[in-house]
Amino acid sequence: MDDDLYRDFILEHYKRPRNFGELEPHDLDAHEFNPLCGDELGVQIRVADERIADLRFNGHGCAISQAAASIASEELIGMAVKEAAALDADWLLELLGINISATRRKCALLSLKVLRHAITGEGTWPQDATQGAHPDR
Amino acid sequence: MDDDLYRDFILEHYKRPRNFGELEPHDLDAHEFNPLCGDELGVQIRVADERIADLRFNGHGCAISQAAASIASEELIGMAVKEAAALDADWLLELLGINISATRRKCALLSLKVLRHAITGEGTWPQDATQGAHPDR
Amino acid sequence: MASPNGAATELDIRADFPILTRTLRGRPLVYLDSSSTSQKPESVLAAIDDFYRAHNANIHRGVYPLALEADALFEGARERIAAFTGAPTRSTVFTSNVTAAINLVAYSWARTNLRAGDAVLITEMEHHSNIVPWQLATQATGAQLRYLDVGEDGTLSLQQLDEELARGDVALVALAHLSNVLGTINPIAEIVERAHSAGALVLVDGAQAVPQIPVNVSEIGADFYAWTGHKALGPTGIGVLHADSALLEAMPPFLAGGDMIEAVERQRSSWKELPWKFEAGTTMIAEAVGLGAAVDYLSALGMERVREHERELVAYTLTQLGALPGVRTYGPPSPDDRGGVVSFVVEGVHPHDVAELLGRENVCIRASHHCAQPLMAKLGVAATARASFGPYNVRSDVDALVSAVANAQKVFA
Amino acid sequence: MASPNGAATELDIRADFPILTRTLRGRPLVYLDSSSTSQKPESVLAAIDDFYRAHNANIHRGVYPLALEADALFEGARERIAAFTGAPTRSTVFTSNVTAAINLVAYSWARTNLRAGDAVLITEMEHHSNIVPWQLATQATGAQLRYLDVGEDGTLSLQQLDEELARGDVALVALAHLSNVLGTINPIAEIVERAHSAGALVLVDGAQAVPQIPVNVSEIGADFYAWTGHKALGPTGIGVLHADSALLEAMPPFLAGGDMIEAVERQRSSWKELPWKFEAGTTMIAEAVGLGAAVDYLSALGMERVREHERELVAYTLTQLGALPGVRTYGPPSPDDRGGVVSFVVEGVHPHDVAELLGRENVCIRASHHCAQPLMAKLGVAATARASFGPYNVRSDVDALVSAVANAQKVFA
Ligand SMILES: Cc1ncc(COP(=O)(O)O)c(C=O)c1O
Ligand SMILES: Cc1ncc(COP(=O)(O)O)c(C=O)c1O
Repeated sequence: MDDDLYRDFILEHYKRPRNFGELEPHDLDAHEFNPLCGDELGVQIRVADERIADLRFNGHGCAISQAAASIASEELIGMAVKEAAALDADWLLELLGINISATRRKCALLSLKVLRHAITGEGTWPQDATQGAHPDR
Repeated sequence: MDDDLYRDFILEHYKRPRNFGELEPHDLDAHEFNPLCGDELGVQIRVADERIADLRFNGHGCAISQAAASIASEELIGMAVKEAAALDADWLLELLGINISATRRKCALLSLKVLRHAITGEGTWPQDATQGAHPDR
Repeated sequence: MASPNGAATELDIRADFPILTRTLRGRPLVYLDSSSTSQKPESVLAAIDDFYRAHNANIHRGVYPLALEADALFEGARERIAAFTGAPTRSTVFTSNVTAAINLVAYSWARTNLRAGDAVLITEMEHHSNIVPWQLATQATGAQLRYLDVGEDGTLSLQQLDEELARGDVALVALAHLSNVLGTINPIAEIVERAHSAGALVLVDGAQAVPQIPVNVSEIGADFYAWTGHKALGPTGIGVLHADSALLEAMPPFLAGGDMIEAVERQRSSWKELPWKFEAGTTMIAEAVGLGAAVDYLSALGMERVREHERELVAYTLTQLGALPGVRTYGPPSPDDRGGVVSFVVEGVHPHDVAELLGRENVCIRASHHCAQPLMAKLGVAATARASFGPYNVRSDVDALVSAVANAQKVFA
Repeated sequence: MASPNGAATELDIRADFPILTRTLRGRPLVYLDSSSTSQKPESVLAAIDDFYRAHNANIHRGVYPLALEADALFEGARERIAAFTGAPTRSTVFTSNVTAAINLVAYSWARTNLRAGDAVLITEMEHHSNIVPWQLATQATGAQLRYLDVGEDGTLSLQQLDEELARGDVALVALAHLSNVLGTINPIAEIVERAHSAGALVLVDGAQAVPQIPVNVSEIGADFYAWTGHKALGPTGIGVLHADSALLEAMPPFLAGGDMIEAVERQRSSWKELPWKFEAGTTMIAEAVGLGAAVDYLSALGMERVREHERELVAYTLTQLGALPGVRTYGPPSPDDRGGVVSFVVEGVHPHDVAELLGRENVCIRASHHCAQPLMAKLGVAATARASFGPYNVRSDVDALVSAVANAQKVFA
């Protein structure tokens, strides 16, 4: 389980994140912090036919937060905006396929938080991350 | 040691306190509380030749506070005002000649506090009582 | 008065409380001051000790294993504590005691919401901790502070409540769930309903209720419900504020600093989500873990049983103490209407002297104004003696009390 | 950098700290997060446990023997705690942590004394607990909040201090004695003197200083000196505010309620003498007893020795960690000018990932903004990794740190 977190898949996305940068023009955007470490993540989205036509993340963070954004971005492009707004923590955690401690979960879920913020105007943590800390969950 | 506190001498002063009541006219007066139990003690003093010509305590309280006031009153009448203002905790505790726990010491020293207040205009606890609680002192 | 047939509910738990084995010159400890602070079961001591011995780290911050354990123990305790009182975890805030919890509301809510022309309505049976914060908050805002009377039988009048509410200016009703002097159990859900109908918020001081009777904060429906750990078999240094989460969201922070922020810039900051927005700095971690063990212990006992046990002890006390000539007890006559608290005075013997003489027999009661001077003024006394119970008390404790009071009377005869 | 010949001062005290025997998959605990919270010696655990087990009662109230014991233990602890930092007992107030102590001043002193046109001067190296209270207090009063810069070498400039003071509007200077990120030991007595000459008060955040270096509050002469128990080998849930007693006398109470009053009438109250005027409700009794045991332990060790021990550990860490390619450390270059804290970054590896990978080797460091975001902004990073020491650390802990950092670099290579 331990080597999960830093396996090649994650490190590869960390070092060469997909869909990072600026997207001009864009229709939706948002910016969020991880209060644990001050990491920042922004997102810019272009919408067409109620779908995410294109998307870029930007900011800086740890391997988990950067890789999560990168991996998520590949799934998000092409998704219906409505569907994207409803994505939950489990979706992202399954996508990453790694075991993440409660504290670090915020790192992973920051991308989902900023996505929600961009779409709904409100940056709430996906349920899981606000539940305090449960190392064994 | 235990029976000290409620020996006949104290109980006798409690039941028949000396110099209790009102003194009209008077030159000095004050009123104080014991924050522990809400007991109140007032004093009225008549001064002549810079001495306490007469004095009355009034109020209500426990055996210790009432007896202490009563016993002190007998010593105070006739004393130079200046001397009375300088009386310290030890003076009163010796006068009582009993062992008093730190918490109850406030009961005994209330009479000294109100006396100081009447003479100096400031009701400070005699040093000993503000020193927190030392049952073994 | 109630049937003295209490043996059926006598709880067999004294061995769980290490302090009860302490003696004074051969006399066993008769601890009758639980309303002041409760004794702690072994499981609470063990939880605190184990935390420091095996899991101690700061919370919400570390990514190393020890820190994850501390996080889980701390936030896990919060979940169990919230569940114990039927409250949502997210709006369950830790403070240093119930006094601090009430002050949180008096600063953060009252000072930003009260206006001249508003009133805060409290009662004559409040503890100073539920009086003085409102004196200061009303003085700061120009609002009025008014009191509901306590009747001859130690209860409040719902009619007077309605009259006060009908004046239309009451912004907040703040009152004790269970009086620490009279024992009165106030009809709290009823009061909340009436206050809410009149547009007033309600703060309940549950310091005495949570340890003594089953309390379900969600059913009561008060906007703020506060209580304190050390009276509920838990450690000192921790209190709990349950609150309506929409209110908490809208309120500005109270104590500010580390851990309650989302981001700090040079001139401004933003706040963390609930409940952490109201917990500044390193919070009472081991204390939360200890209080978690305390509510586990109480849950296992069952609060219904605790309540029944104390009801019977009070019934027995009222009968036995009441049989002594010259002893007067206060509060509602029926043990059904009151918690495990009996205040009394002994004719001709000041409460201090009663307590001092009882202390020599290792019978521990409190003699004081019980931090309720307005109530003392109403009762026309400066202080009373008070015996109060925890789940560990037994009938022989009451017997020791009664015999010691009789002895005190002899000294002063 | 300093001589690595540290063996002479290695303190032989690890056996006093039960948690140090904990292992993770066979690996010993390498605890390097003492600036976040310290571990506790057996004597502190024993003092807390013994209090609950044998002396537990509420304080300042009871006249029975148990209550007198609790009083003596609590107020006795206050005396020893005050003596440990060279402060008068009477103006030594207990709060729930240093954050609460700073908030006490920010509410009770600042909100009644600051005016539009006044300034509060803090520094770029402050912890959020010494920033956010001043943001809120200056916003509430219309005063200004200004910052002293942190230089390249991690120190403050006394010249800039003088310039700021010369503007004539500084009412309060609030700053850390010892930085929790850079380790910088500020020339605090010098700063107090200059501030006082300019008519400004000084609040010192001694959270990191008291556990690490000899501190004599009377010699420093600050108007307010605050620190926190859990970082000084003591329990969570307790902090300390030493203050000028004339100031405390003049300040209105902060938290209001039981125990801090002299008398309560229906509409107004009067306050107890110092220090109790600022301690509302049942205070952190067992915590004070535990902190009393902690300062006894530190006194017995000798703070000069603790200081020397940590100085040598820092010297060794700076040398060893600095020798790794791609590792950058922050703060004053000489260990003489800094406490037992070393912040660092590893090129290409985010601090979170460093801490996570170290955690797998049971090496406990913190990766975070360390509640000092304005300082992070100044340093141009979002976070750093930080190793910090307690008296129980040894050189092999540093070796484990350095080897684990090298391993982390390999993962990200
Ligand atoms: C310099 C400094 N000030 C204040 C604090 C806050 O301490 P506490 O969380 O105990 O209130 C800390 C510790 O986190 C600190 O290092
Ligand atoms: C009804 C009531 N409210 C408030 C308090 C204050 O509790 P604490 O001292 O824990 O803040 C008490 C206990 O003294 C109480 O009985």
